[in-house]
Amino acid sequence: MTLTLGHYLGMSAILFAIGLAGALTRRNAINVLMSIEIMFNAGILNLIAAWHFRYFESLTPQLFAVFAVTIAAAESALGLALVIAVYRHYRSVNVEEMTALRG
Amino acid sequence: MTTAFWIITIVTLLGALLAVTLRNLVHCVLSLILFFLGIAGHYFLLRADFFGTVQILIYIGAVAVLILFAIMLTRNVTGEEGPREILGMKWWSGAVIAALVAGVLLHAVRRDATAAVASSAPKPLSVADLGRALVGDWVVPFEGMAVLLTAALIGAVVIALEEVQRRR
Amino acid sequence: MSDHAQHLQQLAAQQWLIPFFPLVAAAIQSLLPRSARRLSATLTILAMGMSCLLAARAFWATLPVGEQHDEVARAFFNFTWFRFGTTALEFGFILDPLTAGMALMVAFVGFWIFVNATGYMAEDENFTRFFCFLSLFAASMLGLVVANNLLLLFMCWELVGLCSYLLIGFWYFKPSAAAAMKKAFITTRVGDIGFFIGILMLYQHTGTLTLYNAEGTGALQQAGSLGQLAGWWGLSLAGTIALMLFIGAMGKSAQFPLHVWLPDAMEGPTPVSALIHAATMVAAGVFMVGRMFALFTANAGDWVMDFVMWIGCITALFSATIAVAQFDIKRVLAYSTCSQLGFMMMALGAGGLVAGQFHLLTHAFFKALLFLGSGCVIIGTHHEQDMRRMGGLRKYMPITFWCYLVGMLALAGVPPFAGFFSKDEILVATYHHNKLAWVLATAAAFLTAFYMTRQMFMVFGGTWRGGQHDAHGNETTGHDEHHGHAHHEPHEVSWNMWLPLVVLSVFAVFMGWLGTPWLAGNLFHHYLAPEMPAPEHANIVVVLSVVVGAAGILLGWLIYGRRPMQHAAEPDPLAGTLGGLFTVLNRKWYVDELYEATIVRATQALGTLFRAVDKLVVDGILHAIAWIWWGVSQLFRWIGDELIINGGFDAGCESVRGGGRLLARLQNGRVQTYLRVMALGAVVLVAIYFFR
Amino acid sequence: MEAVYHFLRSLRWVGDWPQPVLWALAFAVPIVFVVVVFPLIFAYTTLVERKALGRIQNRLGPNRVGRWGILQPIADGLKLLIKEDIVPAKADRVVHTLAPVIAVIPSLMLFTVIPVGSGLIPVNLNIGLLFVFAISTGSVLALFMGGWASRNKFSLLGAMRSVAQVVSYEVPMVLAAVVVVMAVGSLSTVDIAAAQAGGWANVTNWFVFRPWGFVGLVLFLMGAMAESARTPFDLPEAESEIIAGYHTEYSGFKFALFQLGEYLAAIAMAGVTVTLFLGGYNGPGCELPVVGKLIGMGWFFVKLFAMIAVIIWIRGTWPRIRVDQLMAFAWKLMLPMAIINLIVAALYHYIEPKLLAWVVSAGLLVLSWATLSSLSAPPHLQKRTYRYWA
Amino acid sequence: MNAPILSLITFAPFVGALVVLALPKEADRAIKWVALVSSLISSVLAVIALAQFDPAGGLQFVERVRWIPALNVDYHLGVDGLSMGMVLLTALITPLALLAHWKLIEGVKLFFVLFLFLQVGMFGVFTALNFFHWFIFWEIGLIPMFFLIRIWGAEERHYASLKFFLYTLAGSLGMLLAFAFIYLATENFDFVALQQQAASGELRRALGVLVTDIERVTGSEWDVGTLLNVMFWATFLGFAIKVPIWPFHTWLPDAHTQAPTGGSMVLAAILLKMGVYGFLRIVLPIFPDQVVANLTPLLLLAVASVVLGAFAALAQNDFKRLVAYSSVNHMGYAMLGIFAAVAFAPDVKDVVNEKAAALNGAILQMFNHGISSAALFFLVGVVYERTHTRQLDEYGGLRKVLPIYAGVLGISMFSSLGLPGLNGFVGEFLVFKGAFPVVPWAAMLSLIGLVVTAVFLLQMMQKVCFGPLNPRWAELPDMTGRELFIGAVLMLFMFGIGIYPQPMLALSNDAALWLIGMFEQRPDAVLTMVP
Repeated sequence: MTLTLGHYLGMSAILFAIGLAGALTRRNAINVLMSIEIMFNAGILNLIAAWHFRYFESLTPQLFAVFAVTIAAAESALGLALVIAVYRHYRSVNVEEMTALRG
Repeated sequence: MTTAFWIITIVTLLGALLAVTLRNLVHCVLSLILFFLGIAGHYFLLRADFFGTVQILIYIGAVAVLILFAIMLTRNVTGEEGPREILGMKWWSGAVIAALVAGVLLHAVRRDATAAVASSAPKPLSVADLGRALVGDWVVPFEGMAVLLTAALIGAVVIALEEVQRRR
Repeated sequence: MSDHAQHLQQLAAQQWLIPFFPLVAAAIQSLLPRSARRLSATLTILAMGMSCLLAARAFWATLPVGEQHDEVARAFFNFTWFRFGTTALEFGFILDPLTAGMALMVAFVGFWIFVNATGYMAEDENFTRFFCFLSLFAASMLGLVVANNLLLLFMCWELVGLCSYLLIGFWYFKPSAAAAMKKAFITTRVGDIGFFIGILMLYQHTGTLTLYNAEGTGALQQAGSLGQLAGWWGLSLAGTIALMLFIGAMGKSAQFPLHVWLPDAMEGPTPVSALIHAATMVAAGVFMVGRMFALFTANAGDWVMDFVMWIGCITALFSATIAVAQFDIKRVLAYSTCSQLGFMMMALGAGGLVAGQFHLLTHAFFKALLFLGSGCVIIGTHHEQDMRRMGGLRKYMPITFWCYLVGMLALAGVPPFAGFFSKDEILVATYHHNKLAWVLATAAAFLTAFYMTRQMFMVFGGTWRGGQHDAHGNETTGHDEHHGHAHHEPHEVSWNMWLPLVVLSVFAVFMGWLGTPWLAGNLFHHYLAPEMPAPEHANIVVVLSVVVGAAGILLGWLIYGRRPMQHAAEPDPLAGTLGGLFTVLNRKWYVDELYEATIVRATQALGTLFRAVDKLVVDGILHAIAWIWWGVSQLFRWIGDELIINGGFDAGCESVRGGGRLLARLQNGRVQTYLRVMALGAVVLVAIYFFR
Repeated sequence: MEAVYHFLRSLRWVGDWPQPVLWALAFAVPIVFVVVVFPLIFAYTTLVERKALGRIQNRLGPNRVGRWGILQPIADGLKLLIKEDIVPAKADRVVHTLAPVIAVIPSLMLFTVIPVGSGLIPVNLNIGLLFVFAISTGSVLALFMGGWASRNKFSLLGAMRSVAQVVSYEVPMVLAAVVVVMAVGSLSTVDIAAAQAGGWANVTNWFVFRPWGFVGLVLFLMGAMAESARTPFDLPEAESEIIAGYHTEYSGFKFALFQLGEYLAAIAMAGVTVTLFLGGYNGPGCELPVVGKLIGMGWFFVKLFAMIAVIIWIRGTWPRIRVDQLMAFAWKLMLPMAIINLIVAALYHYIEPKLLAWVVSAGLLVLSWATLSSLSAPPHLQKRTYRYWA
Repeated sequence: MNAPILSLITFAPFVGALVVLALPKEADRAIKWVALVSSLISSVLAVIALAQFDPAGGLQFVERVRWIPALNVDYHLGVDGLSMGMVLLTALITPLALLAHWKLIEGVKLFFVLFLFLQVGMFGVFTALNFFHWFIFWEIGLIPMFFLIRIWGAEERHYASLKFFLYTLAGSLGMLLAFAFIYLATENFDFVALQQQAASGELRRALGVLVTDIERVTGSEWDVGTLLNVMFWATFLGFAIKVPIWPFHTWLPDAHTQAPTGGSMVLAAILLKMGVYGFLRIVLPIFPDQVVANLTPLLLLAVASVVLGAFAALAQNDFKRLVAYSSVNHMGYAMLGIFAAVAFAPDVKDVVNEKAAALNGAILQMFNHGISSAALFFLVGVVYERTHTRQLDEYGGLRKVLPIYAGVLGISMFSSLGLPGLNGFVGEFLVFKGAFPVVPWAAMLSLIGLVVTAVFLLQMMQKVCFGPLNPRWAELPDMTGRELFIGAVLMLFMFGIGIYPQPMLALSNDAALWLIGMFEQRPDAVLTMVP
């Protein structure tokens, strides 16, 4: 069967879901960040797939992807830095315990 | 072409799943790296080799290492985590929601006509015109990215550094 | 104007000099430090001497010798004090026989009293202050005498009251002295209110207070017209004013209802008593009545003259009775002054202006003599004032004894002495006026003679009873004189104390002849009030008075002279005979207690009442208002805030808080919850998008 | 790889085989070349290194095995193959075994983009240089996995240090390479190499002769040596401090693989240096039509060996530097130098008379090097203070 | 000198206050000297003004500046016979009060600033001719006094200062309301203008117009007569509290007992006079008919304050309360004088001079009481500083220890008693001379007050100076040079006015005649209203 954008979209949807599941269920902050990283990649994959299948003549998706990747990288860097800082303060990275900003 | 797609998809999905479900944190990271490789593979498959390399360079090179560092710094050297620590309190609700989202997205994909487009083997994009575009009409977001990255750099340093000063 | 009148006018213009000298002396002394004793004494005496000379000069000019012997020599000098509205208030000085005589008497007697005072106060540390007050007193007395304006007279009148206040309270550390000075001032002040009303009425109706002025519009000159106008209580206007003025005089001259302060005034040093409470101040009342005599006699129909007479008579008799039962040497003399003043007032009341004034003059001399004598006795016996602990002083103090004897005889009315003639004149005047008053007066004369002899014998007769505690052991008043040497013998006083005695006794003897009708038809009458008809003579009165005087002396000798008291603790022989009455008399008919119980207690009560009114009623109302105000605000707070606003508001808040709490549970700080909610939200949106 | 494919098609007796077969063959040739040639070079590099170190330290290197110790590498290889492969008890078996594999793969992959000759490049990626850097990060991963998996404090610490070192030096290295990319305008290694052709005997055009080129070379070389933990920067395996760093717990074949990976990385980096700065296969006579390719390949290998010699030479002479000096040197000296170099290179391109440009850029670079070194150099090497002495 | 001398006088202390504010807190000496100098400047200016003051000239040194055009309010200053005396009194007493606090230690800066503000307020009140800024100064006078009592007062100062403040404030509110009505009716606040309008009946007509408007708007039934009456009583209340007149006087004893020496000196000497001056300047000219109509109750109140004040004083055992009540008593005389001056008594011979005597007497009484009460309060302060007690019973025989003090106290006491030869007598005599023919019953009753005044003052004298020496005070230091100087200055005035009051009377005579004249030729219509 020929490869269609649908495949990629489906695949990235599944990846996204897995990432979301990870983010929601895992207790360890780093796991959560990893899951978020997965969701990010699913998104960017989508972009490139879209570029590849429909909009290959324009540069925008690629550029968009570049920017997305940069942001993802920056976000994860900061996320981890935060986790480290929180860890120093809380002595644990268990997401459920980080409830200081409670309402 | 499609078989490569499926192999790589399986690898990616496996990586993602393992990353989410493994108990040992470091194993999760490694499976994550596998996942990243899978994604890079997809990029190469989609003829976006620049992105492939970028994916490898950034994710595997930087992010994965970063996560490993994070793990090391959070004293969880062994990476061991009991079942109790792995899953959150109401983990099942998370899984259900994820499934729901997946269902909705897949449904959307299925309904979307454009999704049926087949691959059209576009010529690989040259990095040069990407570069020219970046500093051409996309210079503002580019500079924005520069600022974002510097800010992130400084932020990360400050957050991490702060602890050192206080301890002394 | 004849040159004599011009001379008189010139003298009148210089009348103000007489009070001026003592005033200056007083001013200087008030600034002197305590140590300048000698300087202040000389200053005072010099000043008094000067004013005495001036008074004599003025007196000489008014003597009815030479060609104008028949009309009254009167000259006055008026000047404006201050202007208000369109009119002005004038002050003035007058020179006429009454003023001249009085001024000379005051100056002369004052002079000698000052001399005595230097001795009496020798060892007192506030010497300068004493003499300052004395000269201030002299100045104000002389001012009073020479005043031609009723207001100036009133001002000096009050100043004199002030000086008596200061002098009575000279030994202020004695509580009794402090109380006495206050009492004196307040009682005289009560009298002065009447005086003040009189002045106001006079001012209102005559438009001026100047007694005599060139245009003849002076207050006294309008007395006649005032007589016609209707006043209060059935009296003519002049009568009412006269009555009011007399009330002032009663206060000052210690007449019956207002006499209480005089005996207590004895707290002051004896020269003070002599000067103020014998010779001058108390006489001011009589002088003032004499001065305003025109008002008193303006309307024959007024009963004011009788009123004066009766007051005088009652005072005379009443105080004479008290004097009999007194033990303190000075209190006896004080009451005798009271009764003599009663006599003078009675004389004036009876129309005998001349008799009254003459008695005033003579009384001044011999009463001053007696007081100074008692002063010498007190100093001699080292501040012993209780007669029961004296006795036998004849041997120790011969000069004092003889002068005292002269004074006593003059007072008792023994013929050759001054007292006899002046008292006789009064009795005659009273006899013509009102027989009953005359009888009472004679009785008073008898009592006077009696208590004077009693005093003579108790003080000078018998043996020295000093140094023993008297019957009931209470410590006598005055200095704490137990200087350790209880049995110290009394001694004669120094020269500067007994010399004035001698001088005064000389006058006490010869003064009488001036006013006697027998010698050239009462020279004094001719001098003072030539225009008034000389009283026809009543020999029976004279004879009776001599008999009465002799009887008094005899009775005194009988009781006290024959068997003089041996021991201080012995009861007074008279007490035995009179029994309860004696103590009543001794206790001054309980008048003080009466006043205390009534008026003083009443004022205090009123005071507390009005203070209570202030505190409770007014403040009460105030606090009530404040409380109501607070209550209203509370009410509003309670209804307004509690029920409506707070209630409604709280309910509202509650619901909001409830919602808030619900949401808060969602906001539990766990990142994953947020993520779940977001995801759900997205799903729902997309579902909507699809299945819309 | 296309060139090989075309070459094969041009061979008569092979040319007409079915296209997939040819295609596969075309694939196979470079792979075999890479997998065979460079490991061999590795083997002998170890030998040469030990001999050269010996000479430098005035002693003979291994000369027992074979004529001049020629067979020493094979002996070592055999020894390692036979030795018992110990896996620490608590080690994480999977990761422990996987680590050496991952160490080797990236090193090998590096060679795919190095143009051995003109047209002779296993895979001509137009983002070649980027691929190099991407892959080199892979080695970082291996280090870490090795260190962590062996559950040994020292190895973990060693791994951490080496990772930190690699990451810190990667940045200046990339920037140094970027200078070349900027000059050439393309990421592909083939273009870079081609750009250095020409000039007098194909030499003067090498980038190394340009001021920014020379500085680039020095920085890139230092970066590369840090990358593969060579001498001045071989802190991770510093015997005196933490035994053998991340591969302490490895023995036998896994250790060999690690060594292989390390050395291959070093060689690959040398190759890249050659391509970037020393004109790759360019050399006198390489432009000749057919034989030029061979001459080019020859020049390439000559330069490669020269670079390896330099590396070994440096290993012999330079002392090991301390961790903080290491870090400071990277961030305070190399990074700013690289950036300045970048700027100067840009300046160089815009100044018209090349000679003037050369002089100006040279002056600037010398000046900046002087200031930076004076700034970052520690005031003076403090005497070591020992705690117990205080 | 045509310079705006009145404004200079009023605001010289204000400038002084600012300078003091600028000084550092610790520079006690500097603060005190600056305050004293600035206060003295205004005094000197007042004396200069006096030198040029021509008594017969009616309003002098008039300054009129457009201030708030919208409200038709202008800054209108002027001095005539009535207020000149008061300006002099303020100029004399305030420096002395400042001098009395020369040895103050705590809170020096604030104290002197407040005092200078107080002086500004006082000058303002006496020189103002426009209700607007008159009222402002009236309140300015209040506030520093409140703080003086509250901070430097004795034990229950809070109660006293609050009571003082609220009481006076409440009173002045009524007055403010009345003037609001007047403003609504006549569109202007100026006393002079209002006085003319009141005299010509124009004020009544304008109020009539206002009433009709109000009726039209609110539909309620209003009557001009009652409105005027209510306004009169409201203004009366404002001033009655300040004077104080009998029922409204309870704040005075409390305020005095708690106020510091200088404060109570100024309070008694000047603040009370503001009330009486208020009658002269505002109530009489603007509500002539109402005053005449309600004369009997007014007289009754005046007599009440004389008699009841005296009796209440008799029963006091606190030195300062006694003197405070004596102030109530003396102010009663002044009010008696004023009301007598406006009473309607056609049958009295030469009534104009009688009334002139009464009014002059009242004005002189204000001045005299200022002098004698300031002296008495100062002396109370002197003894309080030494013995820290104000209970009369605890004193005794101080004369032995403090001879000079006893002398000064004696003279001040007699001056306040009204002994002839001192200033008190002249004022009282004139008041009684004027009041007696015009309102005999009131004068007679007040005479009782005269006696009782003598009684309680002598009682005080006896308790304090005479009698046995209380051993506790055996070694009290006598009056210092500074204190004696203050006493001497006041005594100088006592003797001066006592002996030759002509200059003082000349000052107020013409103004008094003018005021009386205004009442004499009332149009007959009004006269019929007399009950």
